[in-house]
Amino acid sequence: MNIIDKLNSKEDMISPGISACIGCNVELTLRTCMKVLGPNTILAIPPGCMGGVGVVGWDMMSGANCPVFFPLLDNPASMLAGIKLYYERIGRKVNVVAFAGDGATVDAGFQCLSGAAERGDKIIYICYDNEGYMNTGYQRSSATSKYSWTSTTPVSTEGRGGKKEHKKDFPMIMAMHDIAYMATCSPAFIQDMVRKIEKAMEKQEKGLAYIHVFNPCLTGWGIKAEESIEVSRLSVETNFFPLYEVIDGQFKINKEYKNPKPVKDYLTKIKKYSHLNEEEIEEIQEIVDEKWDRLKKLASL
Amino acid sequence: MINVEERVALMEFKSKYIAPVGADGVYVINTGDWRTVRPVLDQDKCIKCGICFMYCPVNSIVKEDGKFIIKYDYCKGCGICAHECKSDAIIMIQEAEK
Amino acid sequence: MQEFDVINGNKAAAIAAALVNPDVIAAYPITPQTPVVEYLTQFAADGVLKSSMSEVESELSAMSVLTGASLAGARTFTATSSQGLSLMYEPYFRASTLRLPIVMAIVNREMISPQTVWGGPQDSISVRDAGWLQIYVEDNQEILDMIIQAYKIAENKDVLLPINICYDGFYLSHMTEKVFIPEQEKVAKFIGKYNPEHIILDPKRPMAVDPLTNGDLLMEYRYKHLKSQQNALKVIDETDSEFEYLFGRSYGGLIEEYRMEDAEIAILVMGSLTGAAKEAVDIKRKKGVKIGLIKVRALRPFPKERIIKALGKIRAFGVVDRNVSFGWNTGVVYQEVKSALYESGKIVPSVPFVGGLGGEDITVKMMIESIDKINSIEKNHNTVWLTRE
Amino acid sequence: MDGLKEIRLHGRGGLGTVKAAETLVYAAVMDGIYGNSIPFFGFERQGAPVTSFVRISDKPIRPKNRVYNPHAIVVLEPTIMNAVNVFEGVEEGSTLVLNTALKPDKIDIDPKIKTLAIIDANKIALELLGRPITNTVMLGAFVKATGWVSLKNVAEKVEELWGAKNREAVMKGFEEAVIYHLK
Repeated sequence: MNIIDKLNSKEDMISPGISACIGCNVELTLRTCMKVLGPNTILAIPPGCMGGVGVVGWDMMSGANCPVFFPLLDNPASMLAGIKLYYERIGRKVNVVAFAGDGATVDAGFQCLSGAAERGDKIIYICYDNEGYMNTGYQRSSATSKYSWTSTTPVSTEGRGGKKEHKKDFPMIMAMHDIAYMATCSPAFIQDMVRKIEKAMEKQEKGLAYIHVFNPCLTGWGIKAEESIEVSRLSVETNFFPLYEVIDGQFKINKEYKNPKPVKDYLTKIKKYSHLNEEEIEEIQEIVDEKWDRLKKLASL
Repeated sequence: MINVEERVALMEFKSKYIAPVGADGVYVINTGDWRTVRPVLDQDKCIKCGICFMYCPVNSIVKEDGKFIIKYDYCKGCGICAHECKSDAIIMIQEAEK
Repeated sequence: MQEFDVINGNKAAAIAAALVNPDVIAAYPITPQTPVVEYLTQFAADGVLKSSMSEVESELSAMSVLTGASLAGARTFTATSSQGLSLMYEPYFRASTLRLPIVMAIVNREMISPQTVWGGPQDSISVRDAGWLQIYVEDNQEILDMIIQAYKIAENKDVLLPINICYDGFYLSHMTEKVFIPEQEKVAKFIGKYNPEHIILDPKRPMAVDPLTNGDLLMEYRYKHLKSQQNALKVIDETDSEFEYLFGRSYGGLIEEYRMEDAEIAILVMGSLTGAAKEAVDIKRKKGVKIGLIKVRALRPFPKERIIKALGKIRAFGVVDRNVSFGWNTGVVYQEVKSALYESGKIVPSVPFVGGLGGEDITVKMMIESIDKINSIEKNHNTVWLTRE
Repeated sequence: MDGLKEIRLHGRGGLGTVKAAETLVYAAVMDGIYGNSIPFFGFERQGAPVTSFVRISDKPIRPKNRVYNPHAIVVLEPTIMNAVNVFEGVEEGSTLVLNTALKPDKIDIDPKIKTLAIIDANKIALELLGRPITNTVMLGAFVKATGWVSLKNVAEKVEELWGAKNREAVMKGFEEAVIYHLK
């Protein structure tokens, strides 16, 4: 079955009307992932955009058609581990899944996630990385990329500033935990995403499966709604966010371009980088090239 | 002055749960109301590639009888479908002009 | 005849957990609770304990794993102390507001600073308003018996709240004495099965756990939570009676009264220092002082009615606290007792004592001096600090 | 047994002082009387002075306190007496069980001590166990000096914990301890 018919045949697990921003590609990512995961899933939505837009629910109503709950910002992986332990104990196969932002993953929730990865808790952890705390405006996280404007890494009136530090390379950090499965995804590459979620479902029986989705935030970053997918695609085509997976320690690059587009093509689509000068753009290009070379080396091992 | 007994009786009545759970159905926001521009699909130009279906964030495009149809109940009018369409089969029109 | 062993308090706690055999255990070692984790993992390695164990990376995760497991329908157990309890504060509060009947032993240890690892219930007392039930015990037998009772209390349909069984670090955790060990089948029969009906994460019964909730509805949940705390008053007393019927040991439920029948003055205590106080009461009784003792066992829910009743005829009382209430210059139990009495309309002179902090000993001699002080007051007295000679 | 007996054990980290205290409690319970023990709480480090408290009584024991006025003092290692005042708070008419190779007249003993048990536990432990771990030898000597718990139950628990060689150490401690009644 082709990808369109496959997705068309699946039930939408999320409430048809949630209050995500117009054009939000996280909403797309969530609906797509949940179609693949299906109704035999317990879904954790920690504080973050998807919690804020009503995916867990409101008052006495649910935001999803499957069991869904709010873990804390700092404990999604541990709560899921507990759920899974019990289902394993009673011999029932259930997908136990976190859909968490970068704040709940690379910052506050990192300790729990690292612990669950080390213990091999049999859960699926999906991080939607929109490079900051979007539910509360747009504050920096350790996933925010260098020179990004955020409300806590401001740009001076002279036009200088943004975040001074590098983006934490979280997919690599998770891969180095030697977990059962690690993959990066983009909402511009739905077929690739669907395959990786299916792979995670298969691999979860061996241990933790981690999926890192790069989701450009229209509102926080300053992107036109209709360019939501185009900018996501550019992040991959420029090697800013390469698509790769790590299966049982083997790195595999999923999208490789003979002539990757200059990272400038990506940066200039996004308002949070509008203060960047040529040198800074050049520096980001160098960072991207270095990281790509490293990934290539890992994939050649 | 609020009658405490009555008030308590009302509180007891509101939810049958003792813990905060949502089990009274699905919470739905009428996001169709948000739309200021509306996508319109020209079936003659459509090459049935499904790109619009695949990228619609709100799941408002469905495939029925081999055709792609835009449902407007929850469509927020983001324009991704029109922007991504390879064959220019979708145009965005102002809701006010429809 | 019942089987017994000669064990320390931590082993008593671990054996109690093994007798209950909960579905999921997650714990992180911290002094002086560490041996509990060691015993549990050893029991699991030996096949005595059949629980699913998670060797978590912190207390935050210990409580989080249990919250998840409990939401899936599991019976759970953990133990912690002091800084570990502080670290789990966020999921700790939430376990009660989600109404999850998790059982956690707290091996009471003083809070830093200054750096300390020794006893004192400042840790659990500081979180008394987080919605859990809290019971404080006096000896190793009571640790074991109360961890078993805890499941029956917490899982009662009129309660459905998590519960702490609190015991003093080192003074009980590392103290060795004789402890009777009940039969596993009898324990299983006593506590029954846990079937969550109020909250569950199960694809067969989809529901949202903890959706965003309006203030008016939140008030309703709080109202019900407070009510269930009050329901627990009855359940704790009843459970004590049922336990006595099956196992032959009773602790008096919410409070234990000692020589209170004709008492004119009373000393109130909590935890392991009760033994020294009872000894002092006997000594003073021999000298004609009509002193009685109340051991406060339940701090949450606070046994207001029973304390009012027990103190009905006394002319003065004192409370020995091994903790402080910052901003009040007294211990916490003293405040609680005083508030309870205010409702009875019977206002008698009282004196707060604070001592034994950070593992300091409260000796029989100190207790005798405290009783003498209580006997002498004619009006309320400022806090007396029980310090070394 | 007449009334409550309070005992203080002085050892060093690694000598099994706490375990020895627990063994006395176990023996008391098996004898049909009561006992409890509390270690002096510190960070246990090999070689550092360690104290453990034991109470034995024919009635249930309620206080969960340290021992301040012991009726018996057990010193598991001779050099402890240089580092710690083992006689602190000692009751009139008490018993001292001392690991030493010295004769009584060479030892500085508090006048409140009326019974003295001396044993060269290091020598016995080295011979029997190959290591100067004296706790089991000292338990035997303690039983001989006080008679507060039965040799049989101490020996049984020791064998359960550490094997037959240590049982032998208890016996040897009992046999070879020399008891002096002081004025």
